[in-house]
Amino acid sequence: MTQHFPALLIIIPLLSALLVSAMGWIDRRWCFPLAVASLAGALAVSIGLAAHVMAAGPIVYKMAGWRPPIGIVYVIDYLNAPVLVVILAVALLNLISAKVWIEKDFEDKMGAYLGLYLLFLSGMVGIVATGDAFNLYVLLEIGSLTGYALIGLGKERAPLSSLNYLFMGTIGASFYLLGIGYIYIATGTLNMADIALLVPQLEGSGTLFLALIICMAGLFVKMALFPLHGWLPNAYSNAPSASAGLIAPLTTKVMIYAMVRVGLTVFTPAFTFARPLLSEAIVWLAIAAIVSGSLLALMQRRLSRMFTYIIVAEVGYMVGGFWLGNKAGVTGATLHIINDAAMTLTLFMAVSAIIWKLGSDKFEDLQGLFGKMPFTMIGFVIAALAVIGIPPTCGFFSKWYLITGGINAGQWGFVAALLFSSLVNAVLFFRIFEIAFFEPFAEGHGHHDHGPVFNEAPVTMVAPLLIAALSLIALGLYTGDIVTKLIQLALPAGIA
Amino acid sequence: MKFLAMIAVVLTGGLLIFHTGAFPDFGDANSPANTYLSPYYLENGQADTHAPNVVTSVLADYRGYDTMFETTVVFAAGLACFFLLRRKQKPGDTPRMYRHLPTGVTLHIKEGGTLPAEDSAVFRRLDSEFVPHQIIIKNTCRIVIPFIQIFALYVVAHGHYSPGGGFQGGVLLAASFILYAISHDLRRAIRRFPEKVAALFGSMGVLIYAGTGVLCLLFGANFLNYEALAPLLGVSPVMARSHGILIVEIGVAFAVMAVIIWIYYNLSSAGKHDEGL
Amino acid sequence: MEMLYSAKPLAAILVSFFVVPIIFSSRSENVREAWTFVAAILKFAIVLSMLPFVLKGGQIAYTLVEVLPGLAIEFKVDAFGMLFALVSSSLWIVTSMYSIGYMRSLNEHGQTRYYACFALSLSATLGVAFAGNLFTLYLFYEMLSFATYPLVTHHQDQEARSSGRKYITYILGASIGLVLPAMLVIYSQTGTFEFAPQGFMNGHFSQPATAVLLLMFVFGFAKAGVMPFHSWLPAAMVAPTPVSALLHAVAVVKVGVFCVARVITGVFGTKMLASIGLGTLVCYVASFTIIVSSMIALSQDGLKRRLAFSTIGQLSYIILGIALLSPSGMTGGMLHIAMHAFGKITLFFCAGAIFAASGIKNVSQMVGIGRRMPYTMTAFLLGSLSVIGLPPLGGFISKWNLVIGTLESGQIFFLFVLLASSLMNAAYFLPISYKAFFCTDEEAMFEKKVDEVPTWCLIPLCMTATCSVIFFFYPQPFLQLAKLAVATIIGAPMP
Amino acid sequence: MTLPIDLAILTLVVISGIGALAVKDLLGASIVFSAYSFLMCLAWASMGAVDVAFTEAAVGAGVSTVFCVAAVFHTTRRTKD
Amino acid sequence: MNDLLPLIADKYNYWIYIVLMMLGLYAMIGKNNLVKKIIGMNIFQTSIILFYVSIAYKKGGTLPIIMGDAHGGGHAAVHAADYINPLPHCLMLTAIVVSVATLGVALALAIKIYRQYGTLEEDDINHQIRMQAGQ
Repeated sequence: MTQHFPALLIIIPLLSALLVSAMGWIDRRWCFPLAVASLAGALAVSIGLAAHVMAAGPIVYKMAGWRPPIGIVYVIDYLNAPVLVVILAVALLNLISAKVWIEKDFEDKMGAYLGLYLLFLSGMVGIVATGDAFNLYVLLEIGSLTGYALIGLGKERAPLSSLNYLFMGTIGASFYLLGIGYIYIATGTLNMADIALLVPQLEGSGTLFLALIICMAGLFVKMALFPLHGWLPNAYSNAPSASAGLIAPLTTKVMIYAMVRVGLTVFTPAFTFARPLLSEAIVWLAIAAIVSGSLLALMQRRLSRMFTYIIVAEVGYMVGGFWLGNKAGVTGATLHIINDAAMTLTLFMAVSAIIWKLGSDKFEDLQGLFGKMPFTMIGFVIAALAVIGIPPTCGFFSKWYLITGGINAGQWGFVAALLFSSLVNAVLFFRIFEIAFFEPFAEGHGHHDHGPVFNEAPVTMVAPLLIAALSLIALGLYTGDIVTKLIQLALPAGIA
Repeated sequence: MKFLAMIAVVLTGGLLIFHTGAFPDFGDANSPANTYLSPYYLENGQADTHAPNVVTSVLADYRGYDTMFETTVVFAAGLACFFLLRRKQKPGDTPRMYRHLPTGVTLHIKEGGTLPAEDSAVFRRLDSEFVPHQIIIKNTCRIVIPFIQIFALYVVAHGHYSPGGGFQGGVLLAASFILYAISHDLRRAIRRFPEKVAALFGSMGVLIYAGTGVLCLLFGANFLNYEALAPLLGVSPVMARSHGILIVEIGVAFAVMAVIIWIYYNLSSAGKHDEGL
Repeated sequence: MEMLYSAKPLAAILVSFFVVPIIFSSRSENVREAWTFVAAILKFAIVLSMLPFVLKGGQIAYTLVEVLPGLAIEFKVDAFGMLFALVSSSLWIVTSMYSIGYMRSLNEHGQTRYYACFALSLSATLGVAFAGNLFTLYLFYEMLSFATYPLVTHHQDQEARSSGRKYITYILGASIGLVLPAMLVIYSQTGTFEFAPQGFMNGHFSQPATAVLLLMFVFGFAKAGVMPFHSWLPAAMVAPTPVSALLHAVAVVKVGVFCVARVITGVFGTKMLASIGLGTLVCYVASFTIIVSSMIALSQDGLKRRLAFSTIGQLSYIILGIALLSPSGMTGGMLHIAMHAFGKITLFFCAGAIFAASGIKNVSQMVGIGRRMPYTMTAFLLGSLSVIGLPPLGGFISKWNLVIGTLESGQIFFLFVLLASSLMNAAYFLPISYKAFFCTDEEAMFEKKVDEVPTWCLIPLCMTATCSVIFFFYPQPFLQLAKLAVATIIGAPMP
Repeated sequence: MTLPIDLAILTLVVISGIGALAVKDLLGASIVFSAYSFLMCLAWASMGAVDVAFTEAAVGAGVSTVFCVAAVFHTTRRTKD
Repeated sequence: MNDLLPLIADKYNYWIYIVLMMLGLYAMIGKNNLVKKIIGMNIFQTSIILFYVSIAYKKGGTLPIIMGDAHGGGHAAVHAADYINPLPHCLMLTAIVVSVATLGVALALAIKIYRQYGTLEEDDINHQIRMQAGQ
């Protein structure tokens, strides 16, 4: 059965999405357990795949039994096996954490919501697993289309943000499609591995170079790289809490994965990094993203909005790291995909728990939160440490690689931007800790033991949050294994 | 904004147009796109899948996996429209129009007023912007719709040999229903093809597609490899592929028909399923 | 050299880590404090059990996890680390005792959090002491910053808030902004972090680059309070006194200088620094801090602030001693970690005791206080004598070694720095004791009635004061440890 | 000589595209857009992409227009641009 | 005229696709009305489909429906050059479906926005949002 795991990986969420959305019309009580069970199953499959890849090398799964350039293949290799596990784990944890939200917000549309949730996930999983450039586009659209819907039913400005996201998302996806068209016109094939074989013969092809630029431009729009990030903060911060924890960790990260995939295994590194001017320009864009994201985050007065700008900065980390074009940089970018997904998940789950209890995530409402919701805050603090980049949390190690990459490439601007953003993150989170720790002020020399009243979120929220928080530390401690046993094997030989 | 947009657009466009010089000429049969991969499909398509229309064989077999997701995209769109727009209403929340059939008097019932029974024989509900004399439209549609549907079924079934297939057929089927809903009214269309049925058909259609794939998996072959169904269907592997294509096309037709109708319901009544176009 | 692989260092670190949930879950105050004691004594016992082996010249190593190649969380107990661990773990017991008296007599809020964070800080401190490489060192250094933040801001009022902000800004800003990049640069060039007796940077960097990196470390470990990164320390004095005592006289600041010393010896290597004359650079930086902080201390009226500036100066003694790169200088520097710790903690305990008993914070209001609190003020006198470096107190031994060190290295200038600062130390400490005991009845602000602090507070300060005396006569095992450590560094045979 | 017809259709496509965006009435824009789709479908048919043309005729000219009209019906016809 | 025509015809399709694409892009960025933007988005998407279809075209090629023995006989007789490339057609079927799906969702969102703000003009909506924030 193992040889069919790559197919199962996506069939399970897809089929269960269909069943769940049908079940929404028949008996709503079954929807949630079904969704959780299917995600757990898919997670198990992905772990099995990762183990298999680590033991026996990459797997190529031929859909419909046709050999690669003719049919569509799924490729599970060292690069995407860990990403798959993370995606599914993120989705599962967030689903459990969002249970109370889903029951409250979408009571009569639960089937549709969970159906969209699972479809979104199958889109994301598919993007990561596919070995066909066009198939990636189709899955991209599934992920985006469901994403618009998941965001669109949120607070106040959600529909407008969602529509703007839809416009930008469509531009991005269409540019990607156009890029595939250019690749196709130059090579005549759509299979990633096949393209990679043909690229070296087309070293000087302008069409192929334009294809690279167009593909990357499309993906940059989708991942909200500065200055194309305008849609992201509104879309993510207005999304319903249940969706924010799914979409914020996954979409941008999966797009960055797609960039890594396209850059490394479609266009070979030799081609992608062949023009220093392009790489340099993109790294400077990334620097601008990091700096502007950090500064804008400083100006926010709401947790979720602040996080969205941190995401903008983190996108800069990964894009910059990748386009440094050296081993440490690319490793760091890839590692950061995994780590950042986990970090963002933890942050958004914490916010979701806070909003659940307080009804708001404005800074001024967070007073005394350490006393009210200690467990949530433990998770929050660990995630914050990870975002700042304090060892032994995982954020430190990916930042470590990124900075090393910057040093090796002599790109001091990038190094400075990373350090700057770490410092800004420290300021950002300490501001919140201060509010949550101090206020309301103790009068005089505290002779009062009646602090904030303990008022923790339900256990279905806190447990996934704490698991995610612990995983941040675990990911940090197992960085070595992830890097040496997976990511470094995934890097093609062309990277120095 | 407009100025910025103009600049961005002119720059991008200029870059792209400047580059078209490097493209193979329009209609060049020797470009890589036309010589590298696609000849395989043309030369072996019929032998592999027994479908003369190569587009169909590529669509539903060689790249059938894409098409499964294409259907899923449609389904997702239906789900999304429902999720975004649908709102349940209690009768009496909005003003309604009724016609008292025996007298021909039109009644406007305000919010909170007493409504006639749903199946009342003497009162008929009217759209608030109804057209008084639509008898020609109604009757023409009544005649045309069956022909559209038959043609749609032909398109689905004949996809192997001529342009068309599940998707086009499904859209045509949906179009016939939409025509019905426009020519009569939305409520009657919904009574014929309820929302729940549309939703379930939508999932069922995709399920037929994906289920066929899973069935192949159960027979020990790769996902969507219809050859595995040969023992089940009692035909040769090539014919099994041909039949497999038909099965999934039917699934596509189901899903597309139901979902397009569903989207129409939600869009045309802004989610209220009350008064359509 | 004998190597032993054992999880003892980890156990010593984790003891206080695991006691945190127990502290949080204990229902009554007595149970909570009993657990604190249990952990403290257990920790001390584990550290002590490693002492004989280390004294024999052995090292105990343990690798927890290798995160990346060359980037492992690993512990190595050598003589220097042992010295520091011994000081901090023994003083935890004393401080716990003092805390109980102090916190209860002032009826502070949030005591559970206080004890929990205290325990966590001690974990981090031992982590730093036993760190086997630069990465582990940095990890526990940061952990200590976070664990001490709730302690510094314990009062949770506006003043605590602004001080806490200053504290975390300096400590975290410097470590992320300076230490981390320096570490990265070193790692990208050398590919290792493992402390080596003679450093591992030899030949990888040019002289200016080495100088910049060295200064990044010296300033970046802002806990060492080298000027201009010192002003968090006076600000952090808003914390309850036991916190100031343990953390700002013992754990936090000593962690800072310990880190600097480790980096100078274990990363850069004394021979390399000596050969390009960079030790002197650090010496000048430290001397500047010593002189300026002593001068500022003279002008401070708040007792705790005066002690804080005194601490800043004393910390730079240690850095100066290490940076002299001569055997006696380094011995003195290391020894000063211990000696100053016992002296300074006594002073802080006394300051707290005065505050707890009378509510007085300023030196100018302490005239005649010796009549009311004779034991406390006697201890205070002993502590200040030790810090000044007069016999018969422990501080003399370390300062003596420092002075010898300046002569050994032939840098007479620093001898004068030491002497001048000792004079200033005397000038800002002795008047306090003098005024406390010897004043006319008109001047005296207190009645002659003895009204001491609770016994829980009194015992610890007497204990540490006594220790300071004892160490003059019997400076073991600290002297032995320091000598061992220096012998390892310079490659001399075991003493 | 089919070529000039191709070119003519494509030119018409551009014109109707501009028209759809320029008309200051959303219902009108939807209808012009429908014409655009239909012309596009003709262009594709003349390039031999019959399946694509068929789909575009059903979807672009048919269903899309209905969706647009439905949406306009429930919102507003007026627009400033 | 006779010399010019083939020259134009060689690239005309590509130019048209770019013109349409830029038209759509301009509408999406520059237009104010949401439905206009949505129409622009569809034009944008169809332009890319036009591009793909143009790639597939072969001069003198016929429809990609194999005109042989309909019952599996004519394996050898097929010359690929005689038929138009079917692969892009197949891809574009998917793209069309995606575009209609996107259109549906976009219109649903537009209706929702209209319900909320009573207008489809973006600047009016932004004005309203600013007014709310100001209060």
